[in-house]
Amino acid sequence: MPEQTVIEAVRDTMRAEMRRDETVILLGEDIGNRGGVFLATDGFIEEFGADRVIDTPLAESLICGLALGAAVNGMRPLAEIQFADFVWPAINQIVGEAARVRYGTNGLKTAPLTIRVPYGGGVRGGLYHSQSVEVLFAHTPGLTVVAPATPYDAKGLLASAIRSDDPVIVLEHKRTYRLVKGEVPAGDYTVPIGRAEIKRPGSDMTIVTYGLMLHYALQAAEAASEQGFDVEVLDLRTLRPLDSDAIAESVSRTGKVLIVQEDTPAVSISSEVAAIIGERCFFDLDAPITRLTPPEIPPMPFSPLQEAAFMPSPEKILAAITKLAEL
Amino acid sequence: MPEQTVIEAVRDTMRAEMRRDETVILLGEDIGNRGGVFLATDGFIEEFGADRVIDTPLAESLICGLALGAAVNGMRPLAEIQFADFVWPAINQIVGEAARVRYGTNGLKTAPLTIRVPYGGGVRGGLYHSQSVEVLFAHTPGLTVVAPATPYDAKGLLASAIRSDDPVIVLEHKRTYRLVKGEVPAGDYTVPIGRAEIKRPGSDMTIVTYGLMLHYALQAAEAASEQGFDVEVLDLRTLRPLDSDAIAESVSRTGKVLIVQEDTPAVSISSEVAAIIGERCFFDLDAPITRLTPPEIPPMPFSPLQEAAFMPSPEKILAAITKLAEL
Amino acid sequence: MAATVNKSPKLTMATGQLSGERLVELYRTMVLSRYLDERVWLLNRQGKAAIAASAQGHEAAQVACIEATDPSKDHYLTYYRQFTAMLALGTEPEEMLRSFLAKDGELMSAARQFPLHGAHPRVDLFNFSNVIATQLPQAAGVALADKLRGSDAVTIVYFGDGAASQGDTHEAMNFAGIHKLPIVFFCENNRYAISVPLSMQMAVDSVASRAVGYGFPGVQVDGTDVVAVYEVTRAAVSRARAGKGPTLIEASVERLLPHTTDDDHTRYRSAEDIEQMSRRDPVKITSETLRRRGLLSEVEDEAIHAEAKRRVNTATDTVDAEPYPGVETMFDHVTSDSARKRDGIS
Amino acid sequence: MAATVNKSPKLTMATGQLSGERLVELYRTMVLSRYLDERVWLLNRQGKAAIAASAQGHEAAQVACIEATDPSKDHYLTYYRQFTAMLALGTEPEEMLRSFLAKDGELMSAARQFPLHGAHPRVDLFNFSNVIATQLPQAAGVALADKLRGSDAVTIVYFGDGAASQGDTHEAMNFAGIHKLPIVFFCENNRYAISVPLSMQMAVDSVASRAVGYGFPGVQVDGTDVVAVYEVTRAAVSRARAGKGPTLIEASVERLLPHTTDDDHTRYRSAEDIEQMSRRDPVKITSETLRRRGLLSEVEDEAIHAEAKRRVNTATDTVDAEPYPGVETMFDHVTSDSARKRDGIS
Ligand SMILES: Cc1ncc(C[n+]2csc(CCOP(=O)(O)OP(=O)(O)O)c2C)c(N)n1
Ligand SMILES: Cc1ncc(C[n+]2csc(CCOP(=O)(O)OP(=O)(O)O)c2C)c(N)n1
Ligand SMILES: [Mg+2]
Ligand SMILES: [Mg+2]
Repeated sequence: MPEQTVIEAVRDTMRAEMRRDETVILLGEDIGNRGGVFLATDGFIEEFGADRVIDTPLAESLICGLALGAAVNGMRPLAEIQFADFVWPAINQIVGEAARVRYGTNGLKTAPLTIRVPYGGGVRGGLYHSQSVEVLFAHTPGLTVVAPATPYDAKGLLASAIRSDDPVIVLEHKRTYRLVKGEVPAGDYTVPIGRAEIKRPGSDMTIVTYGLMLHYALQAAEAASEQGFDVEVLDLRTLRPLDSDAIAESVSRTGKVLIVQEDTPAVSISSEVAAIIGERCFFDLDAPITRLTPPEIPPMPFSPLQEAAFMPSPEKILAAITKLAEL
Repeated sequence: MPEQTVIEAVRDTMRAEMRRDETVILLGEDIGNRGGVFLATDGFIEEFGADRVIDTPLAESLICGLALGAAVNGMRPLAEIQFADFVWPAINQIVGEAARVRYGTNGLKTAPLTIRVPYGGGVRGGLYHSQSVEVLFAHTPGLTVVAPATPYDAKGLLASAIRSDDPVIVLEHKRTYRLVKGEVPAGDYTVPIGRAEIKRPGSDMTIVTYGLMLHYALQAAEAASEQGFDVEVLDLRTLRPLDSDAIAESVSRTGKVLIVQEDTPAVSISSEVAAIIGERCFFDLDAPITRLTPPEIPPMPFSPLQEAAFMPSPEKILAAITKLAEL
Repeated sequence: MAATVNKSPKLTMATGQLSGERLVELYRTMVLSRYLDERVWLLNRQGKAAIAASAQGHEAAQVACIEATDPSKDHYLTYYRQFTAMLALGTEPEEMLRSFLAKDGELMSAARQFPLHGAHPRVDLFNFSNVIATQLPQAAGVALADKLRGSDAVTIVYFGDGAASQGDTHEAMNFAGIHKLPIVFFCENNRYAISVPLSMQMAVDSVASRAVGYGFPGVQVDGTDVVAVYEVTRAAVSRARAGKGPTLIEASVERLLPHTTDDDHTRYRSAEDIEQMSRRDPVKITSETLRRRGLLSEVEDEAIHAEAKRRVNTATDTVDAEPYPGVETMFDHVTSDSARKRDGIS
Repeated sequence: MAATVNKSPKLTMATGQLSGERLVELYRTMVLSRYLDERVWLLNRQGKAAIAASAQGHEAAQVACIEATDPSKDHYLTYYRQFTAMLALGTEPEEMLRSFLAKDGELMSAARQFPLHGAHPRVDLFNFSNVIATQLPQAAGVALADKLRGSDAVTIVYFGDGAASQGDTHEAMNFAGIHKLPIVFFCENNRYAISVPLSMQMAVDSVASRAVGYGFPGVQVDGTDVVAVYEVTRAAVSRARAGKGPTLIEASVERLLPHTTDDDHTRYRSAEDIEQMSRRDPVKITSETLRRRGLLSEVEDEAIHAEAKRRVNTATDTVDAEPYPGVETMFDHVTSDSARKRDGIS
């Protein structure tokens, strides 16, 4: 099977979906001649024309409002927010509006739109090119939120997102774009929304994670196995709806859990995972629920040593595994 | 001691703070001659003039951006978002900007602004006059979030908020405004930010809650005591930073916990409370962590029977208490 | 392209392209709207309607605007005050009342939303939220979709003078101008946003003047003049349908009642202001003009009133007796995947 | 109030109120800016500066604008491209480089932020974020505070042509117009927002035309002409200081380099476009004009260049050798209550 980077998988999937369904149109800043700041749409305007690859003015609320309006009028818009840090102006159109179109019209209207949101740190992005923005989206009924970590999942979940009749937020970790390679079948497939996946089976404890942290967790689990700890790694993949069955099954089986995320801890995905475990795995737990996250400071300092200190790393995860193993 | 409603306490506190400190200015929609849609600023424009009680254009991002700009230039702006449901356009100025002014300038600038946000349901407000909006604010480093439930706390926390050198979000539950009465000392006092309070001591289990739900929880606890269950009720009061010590102390002591909130459950305050308990109270817990929340649907239907079915109530809380007691 | 702000050329009533018969029909809708609107207010006072926003004073602008469009294909993005427009588009009084009383079978949202919010099942009219100005970027998106697929449908988006201050309004008009979208921005300027007067909402006295910055025409029109509104809207709709791009229409109207049933405008409007605006009641003005022009006799006018009253009474009796929606349906349509409901303990 | 869009009356260089000496000083800053800017770009290519946005092409507009203000009391809300303005306000080359290299002691944010973001410790200049247009409502708030306390300080807020599309820009200008705030909206229009050309950003060819809708003057000026920019800014600042309200200034400039060090503008700019804009290099234009007017000799010009080169080299040597900030300070100043730090496991 061919190997691809995440950004290649994203690009190929968008291209395939646009060929497959002419109602798919792209909206975003610099996605035309520039091909997107991450080159996700490189060559698209040449193939699909300026009608379907629309360089918008610099206005994120507009981008999402346009996508919503076009979606209720027969299109499947795929919007790009250039960096997750710039999604805040669009919250009203996403969380306030798009999420509630189906419910608020009792199904008379649907909003089949997808919003790609490159997010995450470890890229020397400082306070405004590093943020994790999943919390509010994952909280909001009516939205679907996916966060693929591998090229395979990036393709399968993006295809599912575009074909979904609901508004879907696709969180793509910027650092994985070129860093992470993996096998991607050339043909058409989708990854189901709402299903976590065990990316490494194990019996001593479960790491629950997603995004870039999946790769760090897998590295740490590998290193831990040399120390004799058999760590299972569960990749959430979808952040709304969370696959609580998969979480409960794995943690009940291993009896210990370490939740790893790049986002700051208070009221976050890790909180909800902990709550699910506290509700459903109580009688099977052998140790307190543990979390490894950055500290409670604004994500994240630009200066290199501080950025490194902020981000979880394979080493920090390994240390947390060792500590938990001994509990 | 004089009895007041929550809205009276809010009004008197704002008036007192404005008399005390002339840098306190008010910004909001309809706060001038109209006196605010909840009459929180009734009579203010007469006393303080249109310079300090500013009817803004209809633009929430503006309101919060103005407040931030005035705050870094020597004022202590107190902004009103007319209904929490309309705070989304301002997220960028609050979460993206105000929250990070101190951090992003290494303390060269501070943003002593307060944003009052009337929120919550059970008022026949439908999808756009009922929302709970605490999640993102409570997640964001740099923000402070308070949610007083009683007239006493409304006064004490609002005074703390206005005097704080940080951006503070004050979540006032609309339904409590006229419904909830309580004793309020006439003189100056503050309630410390970051401290939960045991509003009812008990030994059999802890209910952790805030806002309108505090009152329903107290009613349910009262009813439960007649059935022989001695329920402690912990009022969070501040949602960021959460008083994790108070939560851990109470739950470790009682061994059982029911978290009650009006907001939908996924990735919410209740999740973080559960995570804190899962991390800190594991060895003292006698039962799974339990939560009572509305279902995962957009808050909340306008039609009366559905609204009632959506909202937690004293009866539903009592049922959950009984169930947990038997675990 | 030259963008100009024109005072509507004809502020006096002339039949123009509208036949006398159609004019009387429009008037009939206005009268029905007025009675129904009054009834809703009353039902609120009786504790039966939780909240209502009235279109009283906006009736002429709304019927005339709809008359200039094609409901078989055009799109209407409304806000909460489009009471008369709803009737003009064929919504039945019963359906309207069901919306205000939140009764089972409510038309637009199954009573999940405030009255007249949601989507219309028979015409492409929708109003997703109470949140001011969100509909403008959405409308641009609707119009964009039509443009891309070569449809000649036109999108009409309604908003108030207060909404003009929101960033979304600016972003939508700017985009519509760039792409010459088939859209009409229809502002019902009643000079108040709840209590905030126009002078505190903008430093200019015309919303239409904004069009200059977006490269399309802005027109002010007397919103109590059915023919004038019809004519400017017809011109704007033709322009849009012909692919020539957007128009911003600003109809000057009066808000005869307080903002909603929750409001008391004597707190912020002077007695003089209230007195003056009452003189611009479009129902009265239209009646007088039709009579003066011999298009309507006193007897006919009385019959129209009587008929409206009767329809409103019948509708009230019907809907008042209906039940509220039960709870079983409240989990429907959160997402397309019904399995994604997650029951709370409720 | 009449709001007009004036093409700047003087597009040719004339000394006006600026002495020849001051003009040469401004030119000196422009040259320093150019060398330092080039150096930063080089340091990026060497892997030492993570990212940089250049002011090359904007130098004249920035020095001239600052020259028309009073740094002892005025407020400056900048965006990432105010490189020359920073120097004009007395920031040392070492301080600038420390910002780009994220070294310990960084001036504005202790290297928590991208270069030149944060707040200046000596003048009231700040730039809280990378998020386009957020500074405009903030600037209105700053100006509001001055107005309320009767200060005669003026707020200058900078933004690009792309920023003009954001809702925040509209909301801020609208409010500033209503309250006649002491503010100058200074747009550096380089006709591109990253790759998006002006024609895809707005349907009009002038940002200044927007002022009509806000009730204050909008002025276009050639941003390569130091004197012209100085004069329109001085007029706007006087107007603001006198309590007469805002002005929107649109300075037409060129972005001589790609958007940032991460960009490659040959992907979206034609060779012809690049060639043409290069002819509007303000450093060259200013040098030529000063020489033509006898204010600068060839020898003096060479000395200015040599001096700039020397300062940049010295600064590079100094800062390159400095350490990065350590991790111990990263928990400071999250909130005023340092007890609110919550350590993660990191
Ligand atoms: C974003 C937002 N902010 C505030 C409100 C509360 N609100 C409801 S209507 C209204 C005034 C709207 O005025 P205008 O646009 O002039 O419309 P009108 O009611 O006069 O027809 C306000 C402030 C809201 N619904 N949405
Ligand atoms: C809200 C927001 N959206 C997108 C971006 C990404 N971005 C950074 S600069 C830029 C273009 C800005 O163009 P303009 O305002 O013309 O300023 P210029 O760089 O040309 O000086 C964009 C899209 C951003 N920083 N903020
Ligand atoms: Mg109005
Ligand atoms: Mg630009």
